[in-house]
Amino acid sequence: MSEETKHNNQPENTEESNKFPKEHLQKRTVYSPDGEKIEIDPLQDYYLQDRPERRDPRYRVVEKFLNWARSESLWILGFGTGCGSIELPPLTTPRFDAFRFGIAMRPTPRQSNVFIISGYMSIKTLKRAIRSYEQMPDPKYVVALGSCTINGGMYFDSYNTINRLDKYMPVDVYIAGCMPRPEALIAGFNKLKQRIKEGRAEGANEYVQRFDEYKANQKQIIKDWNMPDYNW
Amino acid sequence: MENIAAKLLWTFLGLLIVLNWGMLKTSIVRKIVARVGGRYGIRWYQPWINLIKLYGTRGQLSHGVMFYLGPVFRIAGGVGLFLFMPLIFGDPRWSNFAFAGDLILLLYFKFFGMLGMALGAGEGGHPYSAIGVSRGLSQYTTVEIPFTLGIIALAVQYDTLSLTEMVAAQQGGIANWTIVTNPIASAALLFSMLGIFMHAPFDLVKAPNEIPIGPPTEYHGSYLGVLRTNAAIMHITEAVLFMNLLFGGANNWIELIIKTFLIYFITVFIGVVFPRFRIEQSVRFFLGVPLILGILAIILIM
Amino acid sequence: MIKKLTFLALIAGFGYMLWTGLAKYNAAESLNRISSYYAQDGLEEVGAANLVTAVVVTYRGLDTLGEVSILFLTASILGFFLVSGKGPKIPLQDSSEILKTASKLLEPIILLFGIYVFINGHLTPGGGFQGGAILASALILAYLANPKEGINKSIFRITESISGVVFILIGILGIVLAGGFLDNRIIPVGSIGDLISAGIIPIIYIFVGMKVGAELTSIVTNLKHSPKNNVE
Amino acid sequence: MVTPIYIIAIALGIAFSLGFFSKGSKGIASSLFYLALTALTAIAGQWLIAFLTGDQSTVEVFTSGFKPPFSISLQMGFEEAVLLSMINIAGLLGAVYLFDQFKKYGAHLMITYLLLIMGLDVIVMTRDLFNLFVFLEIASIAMAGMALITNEGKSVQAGFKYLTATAIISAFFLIGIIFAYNFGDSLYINELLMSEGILKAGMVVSFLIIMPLILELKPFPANGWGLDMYQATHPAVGALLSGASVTASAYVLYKLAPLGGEIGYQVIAILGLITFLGSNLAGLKQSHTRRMLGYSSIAQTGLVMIVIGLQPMLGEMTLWIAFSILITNFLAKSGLFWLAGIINKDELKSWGILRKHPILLFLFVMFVIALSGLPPFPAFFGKWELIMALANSGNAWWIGLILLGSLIEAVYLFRWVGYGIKDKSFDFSINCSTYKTIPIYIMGAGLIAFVGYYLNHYFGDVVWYFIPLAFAALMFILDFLPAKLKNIIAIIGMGGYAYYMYDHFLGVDNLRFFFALIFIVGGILTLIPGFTKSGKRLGFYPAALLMFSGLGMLISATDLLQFFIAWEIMTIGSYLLIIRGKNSIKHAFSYMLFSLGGAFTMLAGFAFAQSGNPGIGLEVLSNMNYLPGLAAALIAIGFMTKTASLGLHIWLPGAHAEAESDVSPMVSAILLKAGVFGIILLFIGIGAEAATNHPLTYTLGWLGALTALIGNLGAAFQEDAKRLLAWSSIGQLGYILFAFSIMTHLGWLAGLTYTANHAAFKAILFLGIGGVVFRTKTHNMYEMGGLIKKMPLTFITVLFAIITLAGIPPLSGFAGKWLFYNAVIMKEWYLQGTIVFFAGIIAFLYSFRILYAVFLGHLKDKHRKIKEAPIWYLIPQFLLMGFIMLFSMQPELILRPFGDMISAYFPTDALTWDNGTALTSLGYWNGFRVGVIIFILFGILFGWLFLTSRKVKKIKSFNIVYAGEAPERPETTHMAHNLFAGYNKALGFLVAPGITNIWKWIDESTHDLGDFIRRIYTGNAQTYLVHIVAYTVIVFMLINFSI
Amino acid sequence: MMALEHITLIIGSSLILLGLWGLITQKNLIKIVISFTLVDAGIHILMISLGYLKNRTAPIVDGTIDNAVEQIVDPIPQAMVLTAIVIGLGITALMLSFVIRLAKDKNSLNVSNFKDLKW
Repeated sequence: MSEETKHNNQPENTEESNKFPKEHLQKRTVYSPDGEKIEIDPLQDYYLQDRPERRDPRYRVVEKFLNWARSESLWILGFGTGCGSIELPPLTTPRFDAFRFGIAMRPTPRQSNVFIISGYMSIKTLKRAIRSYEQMPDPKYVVALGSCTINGGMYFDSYNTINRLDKYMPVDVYIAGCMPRPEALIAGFNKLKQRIKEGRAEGANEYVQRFDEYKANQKQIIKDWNMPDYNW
Repeated sequence: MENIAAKLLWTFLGLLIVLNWGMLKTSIVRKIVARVGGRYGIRWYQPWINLIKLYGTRGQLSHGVMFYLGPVFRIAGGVGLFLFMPLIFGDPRWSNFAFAGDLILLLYFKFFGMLGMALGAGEGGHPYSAIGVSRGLSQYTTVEIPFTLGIIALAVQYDTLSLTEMVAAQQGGIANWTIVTNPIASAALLFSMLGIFMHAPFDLVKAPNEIPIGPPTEYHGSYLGVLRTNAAIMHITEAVLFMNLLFGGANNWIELIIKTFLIYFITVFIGVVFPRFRIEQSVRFFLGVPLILGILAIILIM
Repeated sequence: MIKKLTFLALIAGFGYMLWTGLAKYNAAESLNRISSYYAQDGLEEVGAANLVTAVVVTYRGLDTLGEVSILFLTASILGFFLVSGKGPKIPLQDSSEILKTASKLLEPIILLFGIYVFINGHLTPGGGFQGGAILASALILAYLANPKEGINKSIFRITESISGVVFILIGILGIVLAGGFLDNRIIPVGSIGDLISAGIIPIIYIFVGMKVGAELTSIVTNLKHSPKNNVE
Repeated sequence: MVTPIYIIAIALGIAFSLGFFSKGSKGIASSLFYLALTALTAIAGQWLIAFLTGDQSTVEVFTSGFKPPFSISLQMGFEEAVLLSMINIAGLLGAVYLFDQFKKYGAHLMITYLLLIMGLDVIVMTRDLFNLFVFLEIASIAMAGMALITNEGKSVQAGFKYLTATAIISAFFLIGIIFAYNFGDSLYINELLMSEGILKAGMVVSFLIIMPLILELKPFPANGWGLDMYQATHPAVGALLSGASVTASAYVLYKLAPLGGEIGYQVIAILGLITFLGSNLAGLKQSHTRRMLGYSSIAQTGLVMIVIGLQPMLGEMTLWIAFSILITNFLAKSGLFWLAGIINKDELKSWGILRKHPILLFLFVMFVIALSGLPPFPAFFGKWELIMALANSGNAWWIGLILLGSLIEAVYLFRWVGYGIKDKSFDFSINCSTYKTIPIYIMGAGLIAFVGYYLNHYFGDVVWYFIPLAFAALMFILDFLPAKLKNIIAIIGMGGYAYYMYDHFLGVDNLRFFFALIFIVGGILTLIPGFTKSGKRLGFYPAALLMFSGLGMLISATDLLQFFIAWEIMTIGSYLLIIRGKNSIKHAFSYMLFSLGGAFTMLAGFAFAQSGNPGIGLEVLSNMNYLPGLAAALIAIGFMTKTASLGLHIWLPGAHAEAESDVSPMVSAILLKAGVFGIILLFIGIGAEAATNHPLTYTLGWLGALTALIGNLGAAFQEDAKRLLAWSSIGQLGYILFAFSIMTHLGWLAGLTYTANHAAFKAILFLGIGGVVFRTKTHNMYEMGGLIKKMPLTFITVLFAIITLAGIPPLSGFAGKWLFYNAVIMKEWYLQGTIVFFAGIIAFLYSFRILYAVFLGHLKDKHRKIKEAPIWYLIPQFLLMGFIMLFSMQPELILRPFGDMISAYFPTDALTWDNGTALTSLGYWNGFRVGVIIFILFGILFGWLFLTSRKVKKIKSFNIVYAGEAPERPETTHMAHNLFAGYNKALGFLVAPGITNIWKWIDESTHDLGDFIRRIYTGNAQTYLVHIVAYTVIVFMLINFSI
Repeated sequence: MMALEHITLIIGSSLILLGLWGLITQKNLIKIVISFTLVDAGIHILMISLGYLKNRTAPIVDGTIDNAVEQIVDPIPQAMVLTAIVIGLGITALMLSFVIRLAKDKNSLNVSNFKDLKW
């Protein structure tokens, strides 16, 4: 990196960036091989800045059929945030065998349609959770596990833990308990299936509709907001 | 013209059968594995549901043209392989387009899908995709050696490169099957089959947990649907290839279904028994015993 | 020690080599073809009583020209080489009184003797080279006697040049007037034994004598004079 | 006619009279001096012209009016006239060059100089032994005197060493003369040579005559004194030593060599060989320019000694060969020494300054090439005749050793050329006075004139053959024009050449026509990107056209000599092209060494092949009598250095990768095919019948297979895009070699298909990647990435090329693979075939890598505004892509003519066509149908995906799932470096640089040997005297006890 | 019985060998030059003695000699010696001048001190 580039990499004089400097997200100037000067704004250049789009359901019958298929093929993105993460693996054991309900684990948000928040959610984790949630393709569903996601549970007065998950993303099913057992989980999945089949699980579209509201909530609690508003 | 239309129709029918048989085979295998583990296992129609769900995904993202075309290449490779593969011996309706090329064509056409897929995954830009591709290609290079040695041995044995003629030569009872007449070449081919199906212990390419399912990390929705469709077709087609090479081909669909299932089940069986190889281990493995078997097969026919 | 032994072996080897040649040597009983020719016909053809002179100046005149050139060459090289050298200046000392006195006495005699030797070169032992060397010894004696006295080099140089050019011209005259380059018969041979005989030989020898004298002197003076005046 | 005696008279007369003008009148003195030199030259020249034009017969000049043996006589024959002209021209030009020194030192120096030239003249002419001694002394004294021009300690030391050494040598000579006179009763050389007395007296007499003459030629190792002269004296003196003095001494040796009889000749030849090898070895490590030139001069002298010594074997060719070597050494060395004087720096690297003086640089390169004995310079013809004659008399060892020595010489010479062309580390400027440059120009012009003379002499009846060469020469002259204009001229010229090829070979010899198509049309296509360059692009077009003309001449060559000349011209041209790259100095050097090594082995092979045949037409390859196996192997090795087969491949990656963007496709796609062409010619020569089970083809088959494996494996592990392609070329050439080695109809068909395909796709790849490199200014793939969005067209062509490379149906690469398998199975080369197949799969590794790392993945910050590759890069790519598509869809159209070509040699119709389907006895393949099926299928499936995927949103580079995190920078996210780490772990040991290390070891140990050898030059004058005495004694003892 | 010519031959050869020995062993530059002159002298003696004929006189024809062919020794070696001496003289002078120059440079006469050029 040339001397000049370094110089130009100094943070912008905005309050935000001064507070949470993250070098690779700051604007920088580089020179093309031909010596042309290029201004890089990583957030603009490397991330799509578009707002999310609402994706309406199709015709009724078709959508119903598809919803049935979706409900019978729940691919989980397990986000092991809290103690709930220990309750997920038993689902695949012979005792509970969630496979028979069409439930399977997927390792990547892109291929999952159920997002499980398994327990208390610290603010730091929330950012990652939002990013993962936004990266899942429509339609997507959120299952919140345990009391902590409902009202903060035993962490209700913690300085770094959120109290209500649905302030930050639309939740389809809450499963109460501290911690809920796998049976409760399966019950929760059944509830979710029911919701999907009824066509009520349009959380993704709700998120789009109330996007500004959600974002405001998110940004209010996440101080070092250094990503685009919507993570495609 | 009628001829072509009929041909297309039969081929399409064959494709449908193979596709659905591939789906069914998946669920049967999963079920068997689950039962071995004491579980109930997935429902038999689960693969179709998954497929419908994937095709019904609402929002799709694309990283670029090549990303979009990757699955198309992949499935073109799979379906193409199917098209050039004679299915049922002695029945021109089910011999597909095998008249366009011989075994060598099949050997090389497999790469069409692989390369396209690798490129599509590459444009996805996910580092894990690249790692997966790198592992896949690395493993594949060595898998192909015993495979080629075996194929050459068979080509010499039957003095032809035409798959149809090879099947023809194996007619007349189990005693005429290659697996009996040329056990060493068959062993080499079966070893390489393990690598071709990429089941455990050779499934590091997909490595579901460390590099989320390898190359298709970024693929979702219809893309994934296309890939899964292809997987169903591919597995059966490849099994048909081995069936034609080693197990006397098939005279009717029932025979084909049974044989392909058994062939596929070999790999499943081995897969549940053995743990996973690291990539350099699998590369070395295929340069070990399978290679020696292959060379032995060649030496025996020389 | 080993080195010395090796050298000794080398010398022994060389000795052996010489011996293999000399062992075959038998003193000849008579002159060979060429020298008998010289002895028989040389007298008439060249007219020099001293056959060696006849051979040196006429038959092998080109060699003589060569050797004159070598002296001339050496003098020239010293002329541009030593005079331009650097180094400590050696202070010149006055010569002893004996040398000074003796040189004054001897110089004319030596000069005269030298002239005698080269003028009679075709008759008696001696010749241009010998005479020239004697001349030079006189001049060098004078120089040694008075080292501080400058010597006028240009005299020597011009003597050299004139003698050389004349030698060449005589040679060319040989082509024009007689049988070939350096042929002595451009003037009548005369009768053997006379001072003025043997064609042009005496004249050549006079110039050779002058030339050799001048050259030897200038060589020695150059050697001596080295640290002085640099060229340019 | 002016008698040559006037040479002496004028020189001496003027020299003597110069004494008049010591200080005052320098003007007159120097005019007289130059007049004298001119007169000498005129006299010599007049005799030369008389001998050349009329039927002037040899004249003997008597001195003092008596006939020899009674007086001294001079002889003026044709040889003498030639040598005198050389010496006097060297003298005159040297004097011009020394103008400032004469001004400084005045008459004394002029005298010395004049006497030196005169002395050398007489040495050549005299027929009297003692006279010879006298004038040898004059010459050596004058030479020692000349050493003093640079009046400093070193040169004085050198002069002293020279003087003592020559004095002792003359003393030996004098002893010899006494003996000779005593036993031979004469001093007249003509009589002595026939004297019986000398024979009777034993060996010592002739030994003492010949040995000092050999010593005068500074034989290795008794030559430290000579080397110091070269190093420390004024360069002009070096030029005289090397040009004039050696010439004269060599001729004397030639004159007197018959004295020694049979044994004498042998001894001279062996001592010459030792000198040639030893001196070249010692020169290897030299970094002082003039000392290195000295080593080279001495080596050349050794070569001349060899020629003189081999006279009984060479017969009437001796003089011609010796002259060829001498004249080249004379012209080139003089020029080089003078150039060294202009540069006036000791280090080889300082020659980089010549970059600022293109004409001098041109001359420099030409001189060095001439010195290395490459065509079309005279020394080459000398060496050619020498080696042919040696082969005809069955002296394989001599050939090997002479070529080895030549190769070693080329090592240091071309290292030097590399510095001259490329090194930029100079920090001084040079002063090119006219009087210093003019002599160099004259020598250069002389060299060119001799090239013309020799070409006319050898090829007077086939002048047309050299028309392309003339065109390349024209480009040298037109080099001042702007690059674009030159490009047009070059393309037009090549077009004309292509038409010529079309006219002459289509239908007559389709195989040749096919290669002409690759060479010439390929050349035109790769020239097109040249339009992107602005400015003059000095040196590019001459080099490129030199290469292409060499390639073209290869095709139209009808005999071995023409073929070899074309080969070397191509090599020189490509060397000059490759060295233009930014960091290519080292790689161009190794390219040149391997090429020369290959060429020399080929030369030896040719020599063996033609031995015992009436002519040297190419048909001798099918009728090899002398060591046929070895000959074929040597020729094959020669070709295989060009195709970079395993073991000889290490030059290729660097050379191809570091060349300029548009040079890489030329050398990779086109140039390599020259080796293939050669191998085909060789195989055709061996003949289909004979070769079927020939051990050579079997070996080559294995070698080809292994080359393919190692080449492709090497490619998989490269980080540098162009290097990757270069390694891939190694692998692909391995396939081709293998395919041709199969020696069946199908094998050759596969080989030709590979050849055509490789030419097309490698050109596309190098052009495509070249375009990328042109834009990104880097070769490293991990520094690229994501360029598909910026260079979509390039991506498409590269993708097509890669699919072809990998042999994936439906593109034409598969045609080659399919034919290949059929051929392999029919030939029963299963194991080799499997290795090649393995190699083919490894090709996927690098195919993917180059596509992925360059075009896919993440776009780097600094490439965000990059443009598509220039249109001039794209045009040829799309044209070639068109060819590939045609070939893919209508393989019959192309494979059928291939089959017809091969039918002349392998008349089996192993491949039949049935309505577009290719049929062999094993299998079948219908390219058109496969293509159609795949394209339709692809369309349908694309439609399927299009239907099922809704509302596709285009997202940006970092919108990837990253375990809840976000990627930081494209550099850290683009997974491209060490992509095949696991594979490397498993199989990387196969491409560990073992072969490179072997060559490195050879290189280093040769250099160490050279370094060890040159330690004998301790710098001590006395040691040198010991050397002389020891040399004499030891040689004497050896002869004495071996008789 | 050792004849005159044999004695001179031995003397000449010995001088040559002695000179050579000096040339390759003596370190002093002046001594090296002297050794060279020794070699030279030896060669001259060798020349003369090889041209000697028994019981004959110098090749100068005066009244006392009537049949020169029978009575004189070979004049040619003598002429050659004359030339050789002068040449030797020239070389010696030049060598000495080099020695002077070298000595001035390094203030030494040891030949091993002048090894600025090597390899």
